[in-house]
Amino acid sequence: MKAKPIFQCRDLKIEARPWAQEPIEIVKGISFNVFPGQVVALIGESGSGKTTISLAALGYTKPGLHFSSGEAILLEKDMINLDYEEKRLMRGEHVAYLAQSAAATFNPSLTIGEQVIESALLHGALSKETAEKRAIELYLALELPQPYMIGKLYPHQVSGGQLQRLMAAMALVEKPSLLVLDEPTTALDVTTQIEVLKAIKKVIREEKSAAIYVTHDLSVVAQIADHVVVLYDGVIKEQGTVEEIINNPKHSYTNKLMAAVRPTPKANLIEQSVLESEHSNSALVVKNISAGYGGTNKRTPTKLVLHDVSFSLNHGEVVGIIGESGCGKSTLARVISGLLPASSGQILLNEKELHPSVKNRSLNELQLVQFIFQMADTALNPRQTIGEIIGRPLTFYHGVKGKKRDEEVREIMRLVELPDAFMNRRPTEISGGQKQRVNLARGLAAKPTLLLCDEVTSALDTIVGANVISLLKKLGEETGISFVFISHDLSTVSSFADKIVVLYAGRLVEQGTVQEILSPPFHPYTKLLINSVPELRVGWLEETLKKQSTEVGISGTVEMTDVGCPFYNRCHIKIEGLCNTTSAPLTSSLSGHEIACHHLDMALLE
Amino acid sequence: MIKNKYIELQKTKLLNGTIGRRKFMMSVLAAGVALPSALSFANHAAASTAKKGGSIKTAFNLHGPDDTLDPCMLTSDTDYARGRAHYNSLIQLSDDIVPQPELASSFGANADATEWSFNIRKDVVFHDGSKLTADDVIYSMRRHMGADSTSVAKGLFSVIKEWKKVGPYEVKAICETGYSDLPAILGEKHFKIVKDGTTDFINPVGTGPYKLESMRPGIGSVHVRNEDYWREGANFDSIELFGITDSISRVSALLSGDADMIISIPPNSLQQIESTEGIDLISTPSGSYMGIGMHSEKEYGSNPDFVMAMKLLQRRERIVKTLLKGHGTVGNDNPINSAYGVDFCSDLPMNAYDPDRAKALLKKSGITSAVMEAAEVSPGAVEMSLLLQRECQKIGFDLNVKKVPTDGYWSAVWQKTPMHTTAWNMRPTASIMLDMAYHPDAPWSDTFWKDERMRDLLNKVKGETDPKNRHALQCEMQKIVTENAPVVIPAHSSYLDAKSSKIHGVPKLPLGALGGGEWVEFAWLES
Amino acid sequence: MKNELEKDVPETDAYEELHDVPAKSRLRLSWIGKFCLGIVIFWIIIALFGSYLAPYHEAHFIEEDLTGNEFDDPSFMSPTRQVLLGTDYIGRDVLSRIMWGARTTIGISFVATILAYIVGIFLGVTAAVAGKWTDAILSRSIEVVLSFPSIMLGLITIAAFGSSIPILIVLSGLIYAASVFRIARALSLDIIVQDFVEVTRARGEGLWWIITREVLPNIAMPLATDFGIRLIFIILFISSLSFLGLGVQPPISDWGSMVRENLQGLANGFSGGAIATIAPALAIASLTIAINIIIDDISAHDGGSLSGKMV
Amino acid sequence: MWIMAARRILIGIFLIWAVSAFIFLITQILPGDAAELILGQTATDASLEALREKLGLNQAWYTQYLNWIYGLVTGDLGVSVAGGSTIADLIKFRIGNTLFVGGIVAVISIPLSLSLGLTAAMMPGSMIDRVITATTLGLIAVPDFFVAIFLILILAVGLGWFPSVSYLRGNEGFLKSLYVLTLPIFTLVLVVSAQMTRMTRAGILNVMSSPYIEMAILKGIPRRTIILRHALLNSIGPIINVIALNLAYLVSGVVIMETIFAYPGLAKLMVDGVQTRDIPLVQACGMIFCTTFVVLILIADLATIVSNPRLRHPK
Repeated sequence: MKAKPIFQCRDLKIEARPWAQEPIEIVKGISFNVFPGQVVALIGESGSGKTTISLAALGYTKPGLHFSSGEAILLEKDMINLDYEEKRLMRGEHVAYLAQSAAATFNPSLTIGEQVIESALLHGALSKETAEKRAIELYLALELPQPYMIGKLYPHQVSGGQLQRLMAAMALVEKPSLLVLDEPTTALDVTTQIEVLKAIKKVIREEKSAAIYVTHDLSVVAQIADHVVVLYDGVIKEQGTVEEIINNPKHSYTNKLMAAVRPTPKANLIEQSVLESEHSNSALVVKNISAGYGGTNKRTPTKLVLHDVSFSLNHGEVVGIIGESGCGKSTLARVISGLLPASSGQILLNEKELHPSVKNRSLNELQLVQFIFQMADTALNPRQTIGEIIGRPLTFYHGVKGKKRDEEVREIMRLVELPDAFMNRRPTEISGGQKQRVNLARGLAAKPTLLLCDEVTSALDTIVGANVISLLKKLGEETGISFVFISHDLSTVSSFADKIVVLYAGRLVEQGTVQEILSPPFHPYTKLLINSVPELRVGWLEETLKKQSTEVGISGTVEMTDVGCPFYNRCHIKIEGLCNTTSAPLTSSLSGHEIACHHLDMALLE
Repeated sequence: MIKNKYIELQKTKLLNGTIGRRKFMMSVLAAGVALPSALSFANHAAASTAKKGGSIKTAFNLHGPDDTLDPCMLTSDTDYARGRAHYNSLIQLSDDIVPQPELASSFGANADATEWSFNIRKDVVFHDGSKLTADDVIYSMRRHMGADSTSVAKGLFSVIKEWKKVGPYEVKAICETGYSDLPAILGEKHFKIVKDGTTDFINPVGTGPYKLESMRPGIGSVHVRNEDYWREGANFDSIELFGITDSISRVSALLSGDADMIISIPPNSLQQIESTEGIDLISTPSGSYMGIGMHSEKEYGSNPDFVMAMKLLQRRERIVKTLLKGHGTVGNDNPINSAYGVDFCSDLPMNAYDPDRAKALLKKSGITSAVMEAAEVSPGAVEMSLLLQRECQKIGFDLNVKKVPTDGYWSAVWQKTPMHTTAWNMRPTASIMLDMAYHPDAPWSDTFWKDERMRDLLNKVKGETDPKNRHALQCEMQKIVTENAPVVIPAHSSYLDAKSSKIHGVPKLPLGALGGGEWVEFAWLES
Repeated sequence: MKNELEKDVPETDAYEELHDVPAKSRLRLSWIGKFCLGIVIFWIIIALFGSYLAPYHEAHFIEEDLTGNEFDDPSFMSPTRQVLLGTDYIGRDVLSRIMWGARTTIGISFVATILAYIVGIFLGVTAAVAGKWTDAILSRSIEVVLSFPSIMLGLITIAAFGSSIPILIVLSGLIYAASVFRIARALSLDIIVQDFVEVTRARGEGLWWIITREVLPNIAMPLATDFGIRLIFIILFISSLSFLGLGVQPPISDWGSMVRENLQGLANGFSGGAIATIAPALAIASLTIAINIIIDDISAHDGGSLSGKMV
Repeated sequence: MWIMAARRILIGIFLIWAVSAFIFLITQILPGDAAELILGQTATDASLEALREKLGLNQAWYTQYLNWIYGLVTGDLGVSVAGGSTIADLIKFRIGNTLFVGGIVAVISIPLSLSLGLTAAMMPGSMIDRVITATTLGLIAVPDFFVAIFLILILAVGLGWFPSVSYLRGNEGFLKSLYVLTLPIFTLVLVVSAQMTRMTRAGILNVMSSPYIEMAILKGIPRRTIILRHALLNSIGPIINVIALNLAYLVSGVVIMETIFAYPGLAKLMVDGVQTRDIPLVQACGMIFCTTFVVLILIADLATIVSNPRLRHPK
């Protein structure tokens, strides 16, 4: 690896110059190299400056930020001090950028094909025909469906995962020597994440280009990176080969990062916190719920999302609802909270039936169920102070006002580990994790018996997410509140929930205690989910891809079939003629562990 | 033949200028003698050097969808000019408002002027070739009479009982009382002769000096010379009449040559016109006036102290100098002024500006504040009210001036509110003017002011033919109006028009813009 | 590759969570912005105290010069020590009328804009929040009002009710309430779909709480910047009405009608009183341009634009 | 996409009906009536009654409304109460003039403002941008009649290059009428382009902060293509909307220009109609203005729907 490095970053400093105020240094002297064929991972939490540094390779800074000193040499050219025209020629041809959310970076008014070959044509590197041929080659390499036709579609006509891979194709058309990937898989489901990682790794190897991979997820780093740079607050805490960093990290911050990565869901690893519920009746019962969107002619919505889902939850228990995006888990939460009235089925809270729509529920019923939203940024009104946000439920439900209310608010804030000083701050003035705590505190202020948490940790960094989960556990024990915890991340759910419900295409495929779910017999989809969670060891990706069950599962996409088992097209043990014709029966074991599959035999055990 | 010698005597006095034209005509008229038509054009001496040819564009101030060629419905100066171009009347008024023969070759009245007979010219042809006969005249005149007539000038014929056809070319008008002013009235713009039976006035037939080429209401009309016109008038090949409502644009149009003549110039753009060579100002002193009317049965008009105070607060010279830029004459609250010539009683005492006496009168009147409506009924009318308001402010009296739009003014505000602005165009004779506005039961009285003395004076003057007596009656009437009528008349304004210097021969008849519309037939273009 | 360790940084255990959102920079106006703010404040002072500061009463006719002898024609006099900006078409002091006029012009437009905002926001937010049918009815009827040319609407209302200051205020207020309605509705629709409104709905909050505490505070800022533009449109609308003789009626002075009354002065050239129409026109222009620049400064400031990155 | 378009057209038709009711309503509040206006000073009760009868002004209001609607549908716009000629003739010539001027102004000002707006957006803060913003600001800030009079005094009265008054008899050739109309066209182009340039610049700038523009920069796309392709395509909606609003202004809002240039357009006809209480004329003009506005906005909405691929190709 003694060849000359493609990209050298020497003592790079970048600062923010807010309007007529003192400049604030964001990147404080960074040096690292990227050698041909090498993937260098920049890892660190949000605010560590990893994205800003990666953009230096293109000589670009986000609005408001400016290079203050240092060099970013790409193929012997210092990208920082080139003038705009020279930078423009380098970009696209020698270095390409893949943004985090592909949906936002594709121009909604142009076809995908046009945008993919656009920079190649404008740089005059390729003629129109060769560029199109090149693009189709890349679509095939990235295993995109209908490679010859996808170029003619518009961005809103393809899924998130496909867009991510199309962006990779767009970057690779001109065979750049350096790829800059900014958290390409963070917003994706576990299964789609493997697809994208596989495709990117293959393409980098085949095109012999180097890459800078920016992420906050160590397990992903373990699969894709050769060299790792650990960043905190604009400074390199530690850097080295991926084996050194993963297997024996030296710096305390790297250890902290490692600890925050939850162990992959293995049945025996988790001590089973069996909680004997004192009173026999269940906190929440969901019976044969079906719901959907669109006009409701004769009460059946035009687009049905949930099909006949039932489960129950005892007091103080936590039920985890898991499934890929689009499987209807958020819809289920909205049905329970009454925001989306179910078209059929019932919801019982403390044995009393709740009216489907929130409009006709009594104040008391509303108070008992609180909904915690995923994106804390949009769930808190930017114009109200934290004190007002948390205090409102107290006044609304319990009529608490004035001094007494402030007192109770401070108490709740202590409960969620927020400093009292935050009382009169606005949501825009605190960090992501703190916002989620305020979100939680608002729910608690109503003193509910049931908290619906919809993906509360997916938008947070690893460490911050881990802290929020431990907080939820503490709250559960202290207040006896029961939780419905919705997430697409199996490892988070299995570390926190008592029971798990697995949804696929709006149907219940498996439910049971965490112990039962994580140990055979598995429903094939549950097995696929478990296998798709990346482990914190190098080479896990190659191993998993070799396993036949995961391989098949990844390539298919979720299809809404009315007849037969919805997982039919991605199941590696599907029975032709049966699985695709009749819907899978729900068999339940003595302890209530249910699996919806035609196989009742050993096939589910391996 | 005493009458002929009498006429010869008067004619010699006329020629050597001892008596004005007017006096001559009145005296001859009184003698009930039909006048030979040749005499009528003595004052258009310049007519003989007129050149034919060329076409001109004249811009008026008002036009709109209500532009019409129906003589009964003519309302704006644009309408009057079109009427003058397209039709003829029985009588025509010369510059000093003396009735002259037009379609009526000769006319005369009986002793007490209750019957007037008119002989119609025999050589007149309509534009469509048909000959003019008495039937056309009778039909045209009857359109202004009767309950369901919608003619705007119906009031002027209220005294006439009937129009009778005497012969194929002779008609007679029979009136209830003596009507010495009938010839002058027939010179008014509305009494045009149309073809017998015409009802559709979109493309009517007339006898006038120009034929209608095209007419678009609210836009403009084009008239071409009527080659077989019964007298030699009509000097232009064609004339184009259209409206430019905005006064500044109208003036700019003249200066930039888009219009050859324009009417009704606002006083404050005189400087621009006088400073441009190739453009002549036409300022025609006239009897029209602007003033303030106070309803005699309402609180202000019925209080003589208040009325006199208002008269004493008028800055009459200031109004003429600043608002009319000198193009007008100081008014003495008398509707009649020097433009009426001999009828004007010039020796009446002037209601001069006397703020102290006005203040005392206002205190005596017991009225502490007043409200008046002001509309731009004639140039400077609103500013005159503002001047009055300022004067009242100076002596501590609160006069609130409410400006109201001119459209709908004559129906919604005039004659209805206690105190408002008013304006009158000049009438052919002083007695018509007084009869219309100050007769006790005149329908158009500004103030419904009732004075019995006026009633019998007006009746007397109608029948009076002796000039000296007429003058005495006029003076008495004007004295009564000046002292008692609840009307304030600070100034009489002249007609302000402008033309390019290449146009000559514009008559001076003070009854309307551009010589009362007479330019149509007599003006000519220097090639 | 040696494993480089950071030596100088002390080993701290608690890594306090970093703050990803760049520090919000306080609102600062460029020097042009400050200058324009000065102009606006100047005019507001004149609007409030103009009538006391003005050398003459707005309706006072300048009749004699300082030494007492009368002018023969005091109209369109060019500026002298006695009349700093000359006199208007019938001899009133232009400077005093501008100072008195400031109160009318700015006063009317300001009150009308506030009226437009109260009506516009109330209807706009209700349309956005109250649901499909009310939204359809309100939007359609507002579109009907918008489709009628505003000058004609003004003409007909004034012809019907006469032209007094309250009528001018209500007229321009309601006409421009239609466009405020559209903006307020669009802004509210964006807020309604936000999660924090969804949460209040899940909690069972009433419509009144959602409008006053959730929607209004969030649409206040964008509406504030729009307020300036609306004010300018109303000032120009009233001066157009004045052009047709329907605006503010004499003797009250107002910039729009002053430009109209003295337009003839422009034709007479500088010696002939052109200043009498240019001065009020400059007054209108200075106020509207100043407000415009301040708004551009504010809106350009809070939206970070990429176009700077292409240079 | 077609359902959305069809729905939008239906709304448009409903609007046109609603507008007719609105116009009929507000023309009823005009005090006094044509008869009073015509007879004016010389009106007496008897003659007023006779004229009202003749003009059919004293029928019940709903019969008047139904006759009017029936007339509208069958194209018979009725007879001008004041002048007696049919409204159709009155309008025919004038609508030709308004569309003639409006058309030319649009043809000049739309490309002009788009290019000015684009150049200003392309180089924000540059000299050109500052000049364009300053001039457009200046033109918007001053009442339009001031601009008009200013131009007349310089170009017509001062230099005498163009006629200050656009009086057309209708039979002049294209070039002659173009020459006669130079001043009103020049003023309107200035006034209308100022608005559209500012809106185009604002429309593009606010699209400029979206992520796909940042991606285009990072892909090394030249600045011109970024603006013309990426930014313009996405800001088509607001730009088309402002063009529609300005075209509507060119038809109904230019009453002041028509007064100053004594130019026989439709707007001035309506003003005269109101002043002579010629209700059928006012109603007819009102309908034309409102229908033009509704149709223009409809076209703008349809264009935005078509230009947005998300609606053109639903998922």
